[in-house]
Amino acid sequence: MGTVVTGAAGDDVHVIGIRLVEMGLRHAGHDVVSLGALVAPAEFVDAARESKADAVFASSLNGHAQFSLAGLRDALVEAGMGHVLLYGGGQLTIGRPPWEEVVALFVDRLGFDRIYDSDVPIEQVLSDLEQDLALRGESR
Amino acid sequence: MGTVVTGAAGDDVHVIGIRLVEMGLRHAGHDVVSLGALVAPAEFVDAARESKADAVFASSLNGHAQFSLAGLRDALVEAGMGHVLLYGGGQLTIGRPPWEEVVALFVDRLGFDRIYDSDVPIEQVLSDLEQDLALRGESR
Amino acid sequence: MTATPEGLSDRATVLAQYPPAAEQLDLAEIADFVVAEPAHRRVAQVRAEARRSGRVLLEPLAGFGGVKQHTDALTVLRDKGTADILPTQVDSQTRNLKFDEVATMLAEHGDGPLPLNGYPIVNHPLTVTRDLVSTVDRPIELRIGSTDPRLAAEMAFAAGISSITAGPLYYLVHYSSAVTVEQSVANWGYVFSLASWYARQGAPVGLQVHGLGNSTPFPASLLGAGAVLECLIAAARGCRHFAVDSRLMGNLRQDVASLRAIRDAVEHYLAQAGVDDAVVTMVRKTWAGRYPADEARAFGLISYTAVSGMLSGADEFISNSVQEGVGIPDPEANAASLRAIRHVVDLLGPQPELTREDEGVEREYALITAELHAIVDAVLDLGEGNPGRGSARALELGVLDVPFAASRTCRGEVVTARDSEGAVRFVDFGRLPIPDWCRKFHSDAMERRLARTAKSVYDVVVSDIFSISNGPLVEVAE
Amino acid sequence: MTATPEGLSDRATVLAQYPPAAEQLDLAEIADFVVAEPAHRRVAQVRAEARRSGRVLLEPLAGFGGVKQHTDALTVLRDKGTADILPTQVDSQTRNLKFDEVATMLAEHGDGPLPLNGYPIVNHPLTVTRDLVSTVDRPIELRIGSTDPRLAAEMAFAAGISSITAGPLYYLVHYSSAVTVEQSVANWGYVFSLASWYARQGAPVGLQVHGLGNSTPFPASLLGAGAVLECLIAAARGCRHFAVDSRLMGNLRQDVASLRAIRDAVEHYLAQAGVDDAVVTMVRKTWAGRYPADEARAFGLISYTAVSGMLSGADEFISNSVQEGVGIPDPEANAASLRAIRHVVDLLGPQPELTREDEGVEREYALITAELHAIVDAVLDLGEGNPGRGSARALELGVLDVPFAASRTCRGEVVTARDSEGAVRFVDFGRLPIPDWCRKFHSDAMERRLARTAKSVYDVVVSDIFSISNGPLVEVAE
Ligand code: B12
Ligand code: B12
Repeated sequence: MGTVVTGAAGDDVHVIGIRLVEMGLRHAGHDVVSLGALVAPAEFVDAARESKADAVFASSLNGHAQFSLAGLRDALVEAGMGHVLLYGGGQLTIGRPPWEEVVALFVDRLGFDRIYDSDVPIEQVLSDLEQDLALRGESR
Repeated sequence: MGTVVTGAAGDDVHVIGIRLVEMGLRHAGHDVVSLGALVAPAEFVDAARESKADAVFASSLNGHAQFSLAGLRDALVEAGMGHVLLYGGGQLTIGRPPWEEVVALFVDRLGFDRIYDSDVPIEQVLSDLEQDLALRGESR
Repeated sequence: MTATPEGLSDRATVLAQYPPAAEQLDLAEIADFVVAEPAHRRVAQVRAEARRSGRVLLEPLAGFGGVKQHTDALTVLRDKGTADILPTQVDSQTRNLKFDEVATMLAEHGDGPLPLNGYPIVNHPLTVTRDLVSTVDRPIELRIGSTDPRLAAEMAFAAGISSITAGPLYYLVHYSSAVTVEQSVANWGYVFSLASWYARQGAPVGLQVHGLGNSTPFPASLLGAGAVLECLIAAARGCRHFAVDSRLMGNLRQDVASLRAIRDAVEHYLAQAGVDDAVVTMVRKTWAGRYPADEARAFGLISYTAVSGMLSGADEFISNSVQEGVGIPDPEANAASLRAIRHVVDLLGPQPELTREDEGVEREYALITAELHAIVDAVLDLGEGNPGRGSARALELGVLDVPFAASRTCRGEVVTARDSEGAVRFVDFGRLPIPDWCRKFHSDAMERRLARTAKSVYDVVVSDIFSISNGPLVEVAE
Repeated sequence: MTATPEGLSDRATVLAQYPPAAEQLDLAEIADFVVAEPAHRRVAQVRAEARRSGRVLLEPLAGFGGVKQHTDALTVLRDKGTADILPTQVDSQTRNLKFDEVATMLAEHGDGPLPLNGYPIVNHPLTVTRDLVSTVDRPIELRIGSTDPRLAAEMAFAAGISSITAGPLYYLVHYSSAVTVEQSVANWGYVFSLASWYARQGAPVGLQVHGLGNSTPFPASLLGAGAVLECLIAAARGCRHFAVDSRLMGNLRQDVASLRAIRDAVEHYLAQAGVDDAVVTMVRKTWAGRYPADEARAFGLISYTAVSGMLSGADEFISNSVQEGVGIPDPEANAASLRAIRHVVDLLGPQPELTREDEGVEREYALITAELHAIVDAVLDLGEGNPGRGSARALELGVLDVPFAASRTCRGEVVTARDSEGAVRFVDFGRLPIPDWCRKFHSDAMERRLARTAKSVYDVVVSDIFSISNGPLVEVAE
């Protein structure tokens, strides 16, 4: 079980989805540091450092994700938290472009470990996290 | 005021529209010879001859108009009733092609005097008929 | 071939209508085939089960000439339309028994799309239609607007198509011109006997009963009277599976009452005829008259139908598409129309129907029931208990009558319109045996409507035919 | 400039937020301008008149950054959407007072489309927005999810935009994180005083009051308590035109009761506060939570909303588009969505609402009313009659509480779900002062639901958030 920092990024107030994810995380036995709405990159980083988090779950629905999540991985690296798992979800784009494009942007370029479409079942996220945490445990 | 033969042409059973037109014709003082549904060209011609009709109103909605109304003008001419006004209405085509095409087919090629879209107000038909009848009256 | 089964003494004549079809119709082989058909493809069974479980069924309308085109369309409706029952609408040539013309067309076009407005069930080989049935793997209903559907029914049932729209009065009145009631009842009687033969083999065939409704504001009592009579005619030949139409007319309370009243009346008269093993399910058909040319408005209209049906306790919807006002719908749009309805069905699924405690519903129910019974009783009297004979006499005398009929058997003296709440009312009762208190109710309601408008009765009658398509159920700026 | 009007003592501070805007805001000039604006563009007037005449109003949601793009969108919604009131949604930058950033963007993009999610009302010149108003020539409502809408309101009203979505509690709870109740109430108080100033000039500004609802299954009592409190806060500053939201939650009877109960409660508490000249109209907002990604299903959903609103006696619909589940809708799809609703409105227009004689409606009405009064009375007690102060204390203590709030002022202890008929129920009352008999009702209803499913409460709560979007209001295969 790990510690996860959660929040809706940047100027985003859509919190319902990430709160459901939080409920799922707690249910599965993880510790959750919930930052709520309108979370700036620095706040994610600070909370991750303070809580010695294993993962940061950043949510974005309002279409601004590519701006509001842009510096997050770098900021984590700078703060010496480069190893933290970074997951993104919600509606990461305006409209619904092909999923490969979304992955290319957020995973390949912005350094997310995993991103999710809004149709993802929470169980899927939980099992991915478990796997990733296990892998990290082994590799450390 | 004139005598009008009405009917739904060929294999068409859609009679509601033409019955409304009949109601309008009677209301305006015309005599109506109503043939109802499934009327073959010969039936139109016979009725027109017998009633010394001024006009034939042929309706078609089921998309077969271009077949079921094809020989009507010629049959009228052959029967010595070439002078009869020939109006068509309903949904003369399958789908909704540009109106010019419909006119080209039914007026230019099949010899209709006037054809109408299904949105036509009955008043419009009545006033057109009155005008056409008046013109014929003068020219005879 | 086995001995001619009960009620099918005309079979040789029917088969002679098109020998190439007849050759494929061996009752012994058919009996083996249909019993082996899986139950989930039997319309009657699926309807009965849905009624028990509460699942609401959807059926679209569709029919294409070419086998591939038709199969593809049904596949889209199945996969993208959440359709529970699939339709196979028959083309006009087949309905008019012009099998040779169809054969010529088939010879010319081969496998491609055909210039036919439906599936030529008699001309396509039996094996081809059997393949269709097993490929789409859903219960299929034959939809056939005809007064002589006998050979088509033979071919359809033998292929595993397990239900048919029926029809002795409905198709006579709205799809024929010079045919007599007796002819139509006899032809349909043949189909009903054929359906019973299948039931005896263990593969019951369903009937989707239309009633008398047309595509203008139509009184539910008259609609239901037709349905009762058609059910009685079919039941006398042994049919037991009735999916009865109660079509949308627009006023919610009246439409809720209508479905209930018709269901109760059909059950009442079947019981009175000694039939105690019938399965009656109720269909709400979407508005059957002129549609908005605008798809968005049509979405509103069919979704409204779905709400009305769910609040009525409908077991099934049979739906036009949102392209109805424009032309033959493409299968994708047809499927989308079903999904809109499905969404409403889903939302209202767990919610109880509108109760009769609603004053308006209660009043309409009483009115419809009284009128319907008065009409049916009068028809049965005229036929001395025989519903077919009674209907023939009744149409002649105007005891049954329909406005805007295609058939010359109808007097066409009845006139209808909407009252100020959009409920359908009689403006002229013609010779219908409507009880006095009901007459007064209709007249009073229409008086109130007319008092509010400067229009003539004629203009009101005309404009009400367009109202559902235009939007305002009762014109606002009167 | 004239002396600072009542309630606007902070005006200098507000204007200092963005001097280039402030320069254009001369109250004397504005007074002349707005009085000369034609009445048919005044939202408050149009709403009051519609309530009298029975015409049901439609308003879509839309907001684009560029003037031309926004004007074009509103024109489409006007001409093709039958919209009576047009929206102008403000972008996020403006809501967060980042006017300099917007200025940079405007300088870069000129007249073209802007990468903003709404219309930057503060940055576009006053004359430009005035042109917009006169070009579209319809009443316009500013839609602004912000806890500091002061300068935006100044610019909007001065341009002839005659209504604003309000907000002191709603926008605090759902659109902010660290803002205090006091701040939000004070900022919105300024807007209400400004609106009253306009009323005194003879050009009343309307308020579209949200209440507390969120985008999950949300209890109508809590929604309505928020609306009452927001109306009281605004009324204390002199506002008199309230279009109050009663949003769709899915269960028809509950939604019918909800609209009535909220209307009655708002009128009751306004009267109790001595306000006897208010105009209260009721809005049914379409479902505000997750939408189906499928437009066809979304057509079903919004059409269902229209039926529910009409049966509730709604005066107006504010509607999401059928593309809500996908992304920012294009204006054509937005207009089509309105036409679907309009068609339903047309059909149900002449039909009476669902009467309270319906047992289910009656029961829900009593329940909502009792809970709503209990909550509002407790809040007013905490504020010693001051609804703003009371709300602040109440949120702190959990006497007002909302699940899934964005704001940290909410305790978030309340949990809700659906009962087996899809009606919204409390699963956890948190610290809400809900009367005992109501608690028992909710608990019993949820017990019945949970008895029918193998799921945990947690799973039920989660799945109910998705149910309207998926279809089945209550999951079927439990
Ligand atoms: C509810 C809602 C709101 C509410 C939000 C309330 C709140 N405080 O949470 C309100 C009304 C406040 C709102 C406001 C706005 N909204 Co909004 N809103 C929605 C709506 C209808 C549903 C969102 C929702 O709650 N879904 C339900 C939850 C449970 O699902 P979810 O969020 O997708 O989360 C699930 C998964 O995605 C996943 N998940 C989510 N986050 C994460 C993160 C991680 C790490 C992981 C692993 C998984 C995960 O888990 C969840 C559980 O399954 C959507 C449309 C839609 N989708 O139907 C629009 C939508 C998201 N909103 C939109 C917009 C534009 C706005 C506004 C800017 C509108 C405006 N101009 O005023 C404002 C401003 C918001 C802001 N500043 O951020 C747009 C976004 C456009 C785009 N992306 O292309 C949408 C798509 C609507 C539209 N079609 O225009 N909105
Ligand atoms: C009601 C209806 C039926 C009823 C007809 C009842 C009856 N006996 O009249 C029934 C259910 C029987 C029926 C059957 C069929 N129908 Co149909 N039907 C309709 C529907 C819904 C409305 C037609 C109507 O009554 N409109 C109301 C009247 C008042 O309007 P109107 O007819 O247009 O008439 C007005 C004007 O056009 C004008 N007018 C009409 N005729 C004339 C003539 C003259 C000379 C003048 C001056 C004016 C004029 O005046 C009238 C008053 O304003 C339309 C779809 C739609 N439009 O919404 C489909 C429609 C016409 N039907 C169609 C089809 C295909 C059929 C079937 C073949 C379906 C099938 N496969 O089973 C069958 C068979 C019919 C046959 N053999 O002819 C198609 C036609 C396709 C096309 N043209 O592209 C349509 C468009 C539906 C669709 N989208 O597929 N149908």
